[in-house]
Amino acid sequence: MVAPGWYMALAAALFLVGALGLLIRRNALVMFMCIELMLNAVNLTLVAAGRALNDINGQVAVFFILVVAAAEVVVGLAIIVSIFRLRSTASVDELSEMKG
Amino acid sequence: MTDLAIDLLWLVILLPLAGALFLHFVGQRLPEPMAGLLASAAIGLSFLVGLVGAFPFFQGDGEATTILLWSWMPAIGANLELLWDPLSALMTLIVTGVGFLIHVFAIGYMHGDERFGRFFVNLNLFAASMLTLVLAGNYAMLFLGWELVGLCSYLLIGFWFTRDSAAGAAKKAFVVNRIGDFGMMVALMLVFAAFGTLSYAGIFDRAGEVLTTGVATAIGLLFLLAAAGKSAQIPLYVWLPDAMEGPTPVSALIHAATMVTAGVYLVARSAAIFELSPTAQVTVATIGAATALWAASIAIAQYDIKKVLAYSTISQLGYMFMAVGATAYVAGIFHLMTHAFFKALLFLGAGSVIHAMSDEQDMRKMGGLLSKMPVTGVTMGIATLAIAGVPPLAGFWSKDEILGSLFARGGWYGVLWVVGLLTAAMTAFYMTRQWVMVFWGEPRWSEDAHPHESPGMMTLPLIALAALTVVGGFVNTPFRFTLEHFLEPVFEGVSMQHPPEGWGMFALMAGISVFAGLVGLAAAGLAYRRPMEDWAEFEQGLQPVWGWWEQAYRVDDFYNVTVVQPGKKAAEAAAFSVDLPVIDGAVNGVGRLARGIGERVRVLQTGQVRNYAALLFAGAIALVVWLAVTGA
Amino acid sequence: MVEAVLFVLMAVAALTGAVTVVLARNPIYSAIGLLGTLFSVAVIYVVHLAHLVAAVQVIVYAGAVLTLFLFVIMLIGVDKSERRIETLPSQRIGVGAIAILLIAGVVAITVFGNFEWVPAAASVIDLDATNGTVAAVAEPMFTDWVLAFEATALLLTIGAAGAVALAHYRRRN
Amino acid sequence: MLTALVLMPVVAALVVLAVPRKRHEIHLPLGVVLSLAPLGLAAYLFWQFEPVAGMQFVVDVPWYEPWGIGWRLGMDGISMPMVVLTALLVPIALGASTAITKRTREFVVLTLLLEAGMLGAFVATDLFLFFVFFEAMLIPMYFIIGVWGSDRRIYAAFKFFVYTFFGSALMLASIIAMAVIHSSQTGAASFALSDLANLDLTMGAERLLFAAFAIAFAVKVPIFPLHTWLPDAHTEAPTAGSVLLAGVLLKLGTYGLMRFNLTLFPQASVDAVWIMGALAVIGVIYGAVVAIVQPDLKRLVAYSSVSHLGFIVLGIFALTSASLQGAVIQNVNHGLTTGALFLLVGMIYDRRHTKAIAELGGLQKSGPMLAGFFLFMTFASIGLPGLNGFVGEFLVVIGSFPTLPSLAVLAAIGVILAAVYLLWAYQRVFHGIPEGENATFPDLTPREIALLAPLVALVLLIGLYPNILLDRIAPSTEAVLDQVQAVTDYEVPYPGRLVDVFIPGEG
Repeated sequence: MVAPGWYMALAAALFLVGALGLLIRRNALVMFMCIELMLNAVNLTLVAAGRALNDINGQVAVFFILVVAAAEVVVGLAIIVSIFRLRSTASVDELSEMKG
Repeated sequence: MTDLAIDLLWLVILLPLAGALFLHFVGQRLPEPMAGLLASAAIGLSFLVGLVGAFPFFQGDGEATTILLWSWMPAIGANLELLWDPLSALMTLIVTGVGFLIHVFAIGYMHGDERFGRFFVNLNLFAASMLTLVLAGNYAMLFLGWELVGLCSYLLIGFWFTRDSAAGAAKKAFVVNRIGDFGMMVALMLVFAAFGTLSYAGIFDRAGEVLTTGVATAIGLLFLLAAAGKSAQIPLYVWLPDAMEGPTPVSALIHAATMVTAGVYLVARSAAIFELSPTAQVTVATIGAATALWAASIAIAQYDIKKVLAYSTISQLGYMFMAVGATAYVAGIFHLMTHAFFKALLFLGAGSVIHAMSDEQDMRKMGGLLSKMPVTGVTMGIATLAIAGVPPLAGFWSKDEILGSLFARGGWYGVLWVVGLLTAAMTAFYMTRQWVMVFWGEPRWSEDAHPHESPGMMTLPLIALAALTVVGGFVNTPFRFTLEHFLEPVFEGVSMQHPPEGWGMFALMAGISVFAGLVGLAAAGLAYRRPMEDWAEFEQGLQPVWGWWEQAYRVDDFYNVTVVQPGKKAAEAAAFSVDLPVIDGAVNGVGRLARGIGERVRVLQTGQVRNYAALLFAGAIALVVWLAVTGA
Repeated sequence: MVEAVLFVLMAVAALTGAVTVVLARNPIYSAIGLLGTLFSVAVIYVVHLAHLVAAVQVIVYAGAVLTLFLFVIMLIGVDKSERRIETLPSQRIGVGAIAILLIAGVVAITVFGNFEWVPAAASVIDLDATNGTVAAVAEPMFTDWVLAFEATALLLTIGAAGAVALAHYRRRN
Repeated sequence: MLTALVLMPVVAALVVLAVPRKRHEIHLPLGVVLSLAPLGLAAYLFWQFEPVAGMQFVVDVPWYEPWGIGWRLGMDGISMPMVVLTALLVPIALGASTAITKRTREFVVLTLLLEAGMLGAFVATDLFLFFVFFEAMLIPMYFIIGVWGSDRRIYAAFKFFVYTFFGSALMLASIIAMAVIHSSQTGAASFALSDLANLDLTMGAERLLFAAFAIAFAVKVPIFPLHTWLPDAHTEAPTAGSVLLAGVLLKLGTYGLMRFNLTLFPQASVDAVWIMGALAVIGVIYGAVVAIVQPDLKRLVAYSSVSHLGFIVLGIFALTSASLQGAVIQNVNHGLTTGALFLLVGMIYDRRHTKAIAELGGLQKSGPMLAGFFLFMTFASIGLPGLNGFVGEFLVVIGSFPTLPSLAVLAAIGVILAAVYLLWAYQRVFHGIPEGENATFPDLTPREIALLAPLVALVLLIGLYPNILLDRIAPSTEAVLDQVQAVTDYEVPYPGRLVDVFIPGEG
């Protein structure tokens, strides 16, 4: 029987990789995927904790996170597509008109 | 009849005030002499009311009454109330009497001036405020009159305001008076703090047990400062010579007869307070003596006919201060009265000379006018003799009584007596010098000048004043001290200084003072009879001293350098190098600081999404660490 | 025992997927890497008897979201590889530092950590089979969390409408 | 009754708002006529006002019960003079703004709203309500300066608003603190002045609250270091703005000090007598000295206000009968004289379009009437006896001697400086021979004389017969003094109290 701590550790690692990816990569799409990774990591911790505490709500929460993730991806990609049409680049660095 | 007059006493003030208001609103459109006549009638009437009201005091059985008009500032015991006692009665008669004559003279003198009506408004307003001062029943009302008189002198000195020198002189007069008023205000603070009220009734009879000598001295000295401001004594006399910018009747009324005597009246009225502090009395007397000598020396070297009289007034006022300083109150008031007569006469005479010489004031362009202006010449001659102290004229009796009192008091006052004598000689000298330069010797007029005797309207007052100068002296001769008995009730609580008793001493005193007068008289007469060149080099002979005297020891420049310029620089410093940059700067600084911080924070908005992500992440980590550490 | 083996396998798979997502030069490869991670996580859900979640994970996530990603990558053109130069030098250093810090943290926790955060970690209660089924999950969702449920529904509709509005290509002449 | 007084200007504003924008010629006259109504009511209230301590015409309607905020109004000897002054100055100020051409409707509406705010602030006896009116006044004033001012108006308006706002923020904090303390001590929260007056505060709390209130009012008065907004606000404001700003808004600070600082924090006030007195006297001297060299006539009058209000603050914190009465009556006097001076400067500006003293000269020759009025008001402002300035300043100076002797003497110096800067300005502007445009200087029109006449009459009336106001003020100021003496161990030194002042009549 694997202790839930391990699953937590795995989730933490996944989250870490996702975060670093987000900071390093410049392509908007890849950044999105990294965000998905981070969300998955969170889901994993929730499910592991749910099982450890024998509480079903862990899994219910996962659903809500899924919904949010889906909505976020949809809107994000729409934005990227429209920006791409204007700028023909997906690299985040050029898109800095919102400079303070 | 008399108690009716006393009940209607407030008419004395109301009449000239009503005259002033009426002329102000209606008078402008009146044909020329009407306004003058109306004004003179107003002050003449108030003289009559005062005269009738004063009858009981003449018979010696009247007693001081207080007439309450309405309560003004009850919180400090200040009501608009009139105090009618021999002293205020005498002062009222002098002010209204001499004032009336000067009003009449002014009708002639101001002939043709386009602001004729306006002049008489101010003149009547002045009379009203001087009467308020004299009749006041408490120090607050006295202060009311005190400042209103200053206002009227400001208006009248600056009457021909288009002349910058006149405007400047008016401002200077008011500001210097204001410095004196500051002294008065502080004195009144002390009085209120000590007595809890400013009303005479509440002060004089309780002065003894309430005041310590220290406080009394302080009040006395502050009153002296106020009096110095108003009566042009040593520190604050600089405004009077400049006040000659005003029309001559103004100089006669305000700067000779009435306003400048307010200081003497103040000291006399507050005798009960001065009684408690010998030091204050000595200071008053010393300041008086110093001023007398100082002004007399300057007067000797003046060429402007009015300047000589101005410095002479300052000198004579010094005499009065010597008298009241030596507690010879009656002698001081007596000299005040006689001085009002002959100094007003001198000024009006000078006015008629100037009028005749079409506004020429430099004596070096006059001479030999006696033949052209006999009445003016004779009347001014009488006045000159009077002021020089030649017996039987008024000046002799009053000045002799002062000198006698000083001598009798002995000690330091003896020194002042010597100064008094010296000043008497100098007075005789410069007055005779003036008379001789103007009326005697060969004429030195410029071609277009054609002097003629002034019209009746002007010479009549001269004659009247000359008569008063001759008769005035007998009011208080050592044989029948009528004025003494007249003023008795006012000063009964206070010790008074009298000249030495007995015939022998009187003869000795009179002899010495007359001798001093004659010496001065003769010297000036001999020196200035000869043609101009002779006495010109006589004056050069005394050159270093003569130069100082002529420029009045350059006191004005001294004040300018020590007070006016630094004051202006301090003001400019305060306004332009402190107020604007420092305080205003501090306020704007706060604004700039906020913008500065905003500037720096803006750098963080790089527009790079990944920076924001990094910041976000760093924040998250910090939060987690903090939670872990605090074990929340 | 099987669970341990499965856990190790799945962990390795997930991590390699994650790393490929981050380091792949070509977005397609990172998409595939993400797919790998998703599947391995789904397996773990099954291990945790969270069958519904696993199913949804695979269908919604892998199916819908990932295909959407691939679709957009294709639309944008796969050969848009990023230029190698790093525009924000400071970014790299910063991230490197954070990375080291975090790894150290995770390692420290797993090795020393006694998981006092997870109170009942020690005793692993055996979930009964029905737990992960649809009914067990649905029951709390429609009772306690109904408000959240409706909110997410609203969120989705707005997301959809928004996406259409954003991407609508008005033919400008 | 008081509610009607406060709401009347608001109704008037609405009526003026109803008038269409393009009918310029109607707005101003209508505004003046409508503002006469509050004046009439204020005069009636003045006539009805009995000279006795305590609040009269009290209105007490609960507004928001849980926090104890009520529509509480009341008027006593300290606020009554200010209400009458406000009601008087507004029609005069409106009457004097014929030079305003753009957006006259908004101008009249804003002025009327300003009047409502001012009246409200003076009669509010509920701290929260007072704060509402205190802030409500700022907005119209900001626009009046900001929109209709002269060249640097935006800067001046902004500075004025933020400066005062900063002060009042402090006050709001302390008002709320008071309410909270009150609720903790007595269960129910309340903002009523009467309730908050008998709170027992710890020494530290009382000092802190006193300081907060004092700073808020010091900005308004203004007291020495916080005065730099005044010259800018005055120079840039239009005539009506300056008249109301100087005539009424500044007095709110002194009124506030008296109404709130003295009654709510007696012990702290007694301790602060020296500090506030010293600041006041610095204000007197500094204001006067700086005024001497001001190149601009309006700035000169503005700095003179700083100097005159220093007297009022000295009077308040000297805590004697005479000085308190002097302070209250000087509030009114300063309103009249400085209001009139600003009117006159406005009239000069309307004719010559310049406020710089250097460009003016010899106006007495070409405009004797205006010169006459200006001289009259200059002397009233200097404090010439017989006019109103003297009554106030003399009472303050003489009254504050028993408690603050050295400060009273220093304040008396202000009297000299006042003469210096005002007369020097008068000489440069009016004396001498007019040349160039000064020569063709048109004299006063009957309209302008009609505006100045009531002020001149009042100045003379208060100068010669101040009892018409002093009788009504005295009971209230005595009440304040009694309250201070009752609560603290402060003993007013000997001649300070009215009762032991020697009245000759009764011996």
